[in-house]
Amino acid sequence: MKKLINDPADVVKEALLGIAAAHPELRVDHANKIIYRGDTPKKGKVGLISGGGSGHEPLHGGFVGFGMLDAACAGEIFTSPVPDQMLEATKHVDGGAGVLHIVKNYTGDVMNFEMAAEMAAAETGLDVIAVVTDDDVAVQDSTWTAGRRGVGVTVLLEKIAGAAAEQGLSLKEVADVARHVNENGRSMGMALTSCIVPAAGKPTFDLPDNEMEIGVGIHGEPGRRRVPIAPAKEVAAMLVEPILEDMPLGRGDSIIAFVNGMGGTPLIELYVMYNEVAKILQGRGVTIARSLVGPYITSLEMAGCSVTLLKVDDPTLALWDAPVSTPGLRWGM
Amino acid sequence: MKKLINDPADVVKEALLGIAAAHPELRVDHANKIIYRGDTPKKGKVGLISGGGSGHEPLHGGFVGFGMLDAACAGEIFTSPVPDQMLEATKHVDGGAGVLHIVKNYTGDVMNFEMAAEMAAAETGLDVIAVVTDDDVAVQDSTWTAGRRGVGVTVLLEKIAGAAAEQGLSLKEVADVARHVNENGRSMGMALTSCIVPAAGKPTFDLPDNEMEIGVGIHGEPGRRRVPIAPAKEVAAMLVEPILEDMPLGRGDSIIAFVNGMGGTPLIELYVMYNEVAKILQGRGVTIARSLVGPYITSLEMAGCSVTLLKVDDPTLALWDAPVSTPGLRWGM
Amino acid sequence: MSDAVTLDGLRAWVSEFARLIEENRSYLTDLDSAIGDADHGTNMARGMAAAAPIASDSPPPGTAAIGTAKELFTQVGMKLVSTVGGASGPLYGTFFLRVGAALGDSDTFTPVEFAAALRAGMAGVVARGKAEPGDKTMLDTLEPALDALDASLAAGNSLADALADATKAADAGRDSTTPMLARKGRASYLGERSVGHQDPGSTSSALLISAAATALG
Amino acid sequence: MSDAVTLDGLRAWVSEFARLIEENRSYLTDLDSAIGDADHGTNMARGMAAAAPIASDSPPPGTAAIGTAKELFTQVGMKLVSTVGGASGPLYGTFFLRVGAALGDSDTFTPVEFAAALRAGMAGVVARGKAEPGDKTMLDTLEPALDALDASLAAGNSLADALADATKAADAGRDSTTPMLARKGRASYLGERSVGHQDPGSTSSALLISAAATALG
Ligand SMILES: Nc1ncnc2c1ncn2[C@@H]1O[C@H](COP(=O)(O)OP(=O)(O)O)[C@@H](O)[C@H]1O
Ligand SMILES: Nc1ncnc2c1ncn2[C@@H]1O[C@H](COP(=O)(O)OP(=O)(O)O)[C@@H](O)[C@H]1O
Ligand SMILES: [Mg+2]
Ligand SMILES: [Mg+2]
Ligand SMILES: [Mg+2]
Ligand SMILES: [Mg+2]
Repeated sequence: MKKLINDPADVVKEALLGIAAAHPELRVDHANKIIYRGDTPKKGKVGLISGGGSGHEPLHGGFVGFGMLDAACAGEIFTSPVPDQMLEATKHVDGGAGVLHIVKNYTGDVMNFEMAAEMAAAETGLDVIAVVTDDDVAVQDSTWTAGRRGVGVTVLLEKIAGAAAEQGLSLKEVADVARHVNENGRSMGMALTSCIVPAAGKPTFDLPDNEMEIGVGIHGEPGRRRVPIAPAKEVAAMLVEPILEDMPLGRGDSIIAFVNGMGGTPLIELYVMYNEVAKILQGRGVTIARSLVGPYITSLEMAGCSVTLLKVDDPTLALWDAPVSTPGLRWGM
Repeated sequence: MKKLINDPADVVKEALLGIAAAHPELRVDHANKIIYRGDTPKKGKVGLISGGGSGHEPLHGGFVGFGMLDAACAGEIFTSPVPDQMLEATKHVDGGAGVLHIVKNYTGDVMNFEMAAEMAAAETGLDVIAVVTDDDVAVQDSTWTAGRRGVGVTVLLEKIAGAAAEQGLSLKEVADVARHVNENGRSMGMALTSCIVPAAGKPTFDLPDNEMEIGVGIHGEPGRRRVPIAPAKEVAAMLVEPILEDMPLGRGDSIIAFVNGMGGTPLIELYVMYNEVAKILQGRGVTIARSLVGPYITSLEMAGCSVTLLKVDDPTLALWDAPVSTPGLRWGM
Repeated sequence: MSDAVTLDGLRAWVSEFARLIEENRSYLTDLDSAIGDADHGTNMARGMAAAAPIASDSPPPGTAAIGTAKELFTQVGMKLVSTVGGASGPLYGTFFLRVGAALGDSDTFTPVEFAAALRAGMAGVVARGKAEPGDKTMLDTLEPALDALDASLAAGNSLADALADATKAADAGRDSTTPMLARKGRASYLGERSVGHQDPGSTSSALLISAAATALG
Repeated sequence: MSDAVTLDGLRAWVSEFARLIEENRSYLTDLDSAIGDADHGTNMARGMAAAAPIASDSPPPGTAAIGTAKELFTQVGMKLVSTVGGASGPLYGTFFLRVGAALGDSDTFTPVEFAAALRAGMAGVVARGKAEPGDKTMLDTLEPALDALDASLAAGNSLADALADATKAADAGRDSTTPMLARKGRASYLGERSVGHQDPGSTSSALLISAAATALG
């Protein structure tokens, strides 16, 4: 295992120290592994918290700041944070307008956030609504499974719901905005290599030099199928087609197109991928209203990418364009 | 070779298509492989152009925009662009106040920019000043060598000189600001793995699983020495100490601390590294005025990082803080 | 009356479970690599390392006095909830919380009371995780194990024998997950590709039953 | 008079150099991997593939009429400058530009005129790159090769024999770079670690001389 770390058990703790040192505008509660906006709680604003296993940086901690999250709870690598963290963050960010929990749909995340919400209700009577993202079309959606994973849409949702909260919308309204985003977004990912969980010390899966995994998640889970490596053009089709099968897009539709790097893939390749994705969409007459290209929801050092397409209306686009100031996404201020 | 590309010969061309599609605010001259600000030339503003081999993204193309570069010339992977590109860009961005060439100190880059400047002088009589960055302390500096490489400082210089140009300073003044930055900045890099040049199709160097290269550049050049892999804390010392030997820093000194990812190293590791770097500097009483953590000057998919320390005075800091709006760096607008 | 389950026995159960988890840490993580995210061993080891001291002779500062099973398991369960994370944290945490609640404010129990408490724990896992036997989860170990325990006690066997039977059933339950198609948890994302791999959670649950047999049998 | 260097011979030299570069493309890149950035073969092949058509019987549209050596090499040199990039683009480009300028507006040359033009080309490389023999660059091939060419011609040998001598000297010069410590170009960053590796540019320069021997000898 080749990593720029010290003891594998200390990775999350030390990364949080680094985040705190690099971003004095944030406040980090190291005991509870929570990253806060410097100015939270904001009176009258709905508090937004998210969290999840670490190893997906900049998600979630890098999205804390004006116009996005009030707090992010960092779990161990690929392990959902514990209810105590979300309870603490919830109490802390409440400015009197209630708190939205943004939860990626994984059994562990959902259960830990649920327990936190139960505790919050019992202890404080605070208004909490949880919105669960489940945008990964690689996973069969059925009542008989754990459902689809929450992946790339989470980034876009945190931005858009964050803007809605910043504009003073109520908890119910912010939650509706968030659900609207989740319903209109779909993602699909792929990996060229496995990641290495530091505590495990070896690749989660073995992938021969001439094969790739299509439909991977962001935890080094193997994908739905393994196929021979292929040119970017074909990879783009393998990612975009299943999305379009699930959420047809065509002339008249406007989208945010998001090509995400998995952590080990450099920007130049992501732009090559973006070009292919844009060509497919333009070929269908879809309008790309905005785009995002870069490593925003990663899987440690995994090489690969994911594509997220979010169908947008004008109000959603206005929320996307609204000012945001976080380590990971910043514009308008 | 596992990469998200099509034909290796088309990587740069297709990445530029992707950049153009993803960033409609930029204008891309595909024939000449030049990325322009949408609003260049700006009358009365000194034009800033840079360029270099591709494979270092977001450098340079991702730093084109308000408050930074007016144009970036993209060479083939790791190959300096040709004089025709710089000549074309120079003519194009001149708003009547002259043009600054920002050149990383590599034999090829220097010669190609020199030829472009000679052609520009012959063809147009335009005022051109070239500032060469040479901040890499891994390289022995002597009149008998090609001198130090230009690495991380280039990113900071493009931002700071770009702000100076935006504020209306003259070509000579902007060049002075740029030289001031270069003189006060030092860098040192390391690699855990080699990169793979697409046209070469195999790793530039072989690195056993238990070794790393200290003092690498950003082209997959092997480093100064190969040592056993070590904890982040020791790696940080191996990078920061040579910088401090070359440019002593202590109580009273204020710096921008920049921990850069080489392309294949995820953000969580960069924050672990940043924590170690900050500890060393704080231990010496150095004030970290600003910080930058992320992959800003990369070497394809190479895993590793570099540390750049830039000693700053108040005017330089004010230029750093000034608004910037590029795909790679954005704040204040 | 030698079949009584005492507070000391319950403490020993927790300690033995912690020991087995640590011993099988890499194994559990390897199993989770194949159909999950390579953290089950790390998660459980982190949690049990934090929880085991509560059950020791000299609990760490901050531990509330432990005179009853409920006091023991509430603290063990809460500690797991707040240190494990992931899917297994709430599930094992809830299990112990429910076991504690079922045993209540006493310090000695009959085998049947103990078995009923385990069943309450399992019901907690079902309530929290909404899985069923056959979904390729810890339940595929727990349900057959507790059925065997009940049956063996009902047949008049000693607690030791009944727990030995439960362990056998737990191990068989664990093994039964290999051919299953996962329908819950992270392994469910793999669809058909989950078939042929043993479930990590069912494996740690088999250690839980085996620890009971060692400590209480 | 059979020793005359004709425009057709010069065209053939360019074509043969292009062929050798393409043939040795991976080899040059491999050499550059060891002490550089793994692109010398790709760079030279891209450039010579673009320049070779200019020297062919049917030059591509856009090529200015070629009736003189200067017209030939100006266009070849400019094409290299505008397609190769890196260190080798300006250096090989300048080399051919200077060779063309030295040969001037004529189409037939004596061996001595040709040798003098090569020397002018090498002077251009020195002017542009400021390297000296011993720095582990193309100059370590070019200088001994041109010295041998001059000496052999001065000794009264035919152009063919003199170019054969030059090729031998070029190859020896190329080989002499292996033990050298690089003081110019990218390899200089390696310091002591550059020792023991053959310089890629000196290798492509040996192909340049060998191409002349084949085409003109
Ligand atoms: N809904 C569920 N009900 C019961 N057990 C479950 C459920 N989901 C997952 N599990 C168990 O949890 C185990 C995985 O635990 P762990 O790896 O620690 O968490 P995570 O999946 O969050 O990484 C699985 O092997 C499975 O036995
Ligand atoms: N200053 C110089 N003078 C002469 N030749 C040089 C000089 N610098 C580099 N070279 C030659 O250029 C070769 C490298 O060319 P190439 O790999 O194409 O360019 P780059 O180093 O820019 O990647 C070296 O092997 C060396 O022979
Ligand atoms: Mg997990
Ligand atoms: Mg090069
Ligand atoms: Mg797991
Ligand atoms: Mg090279």
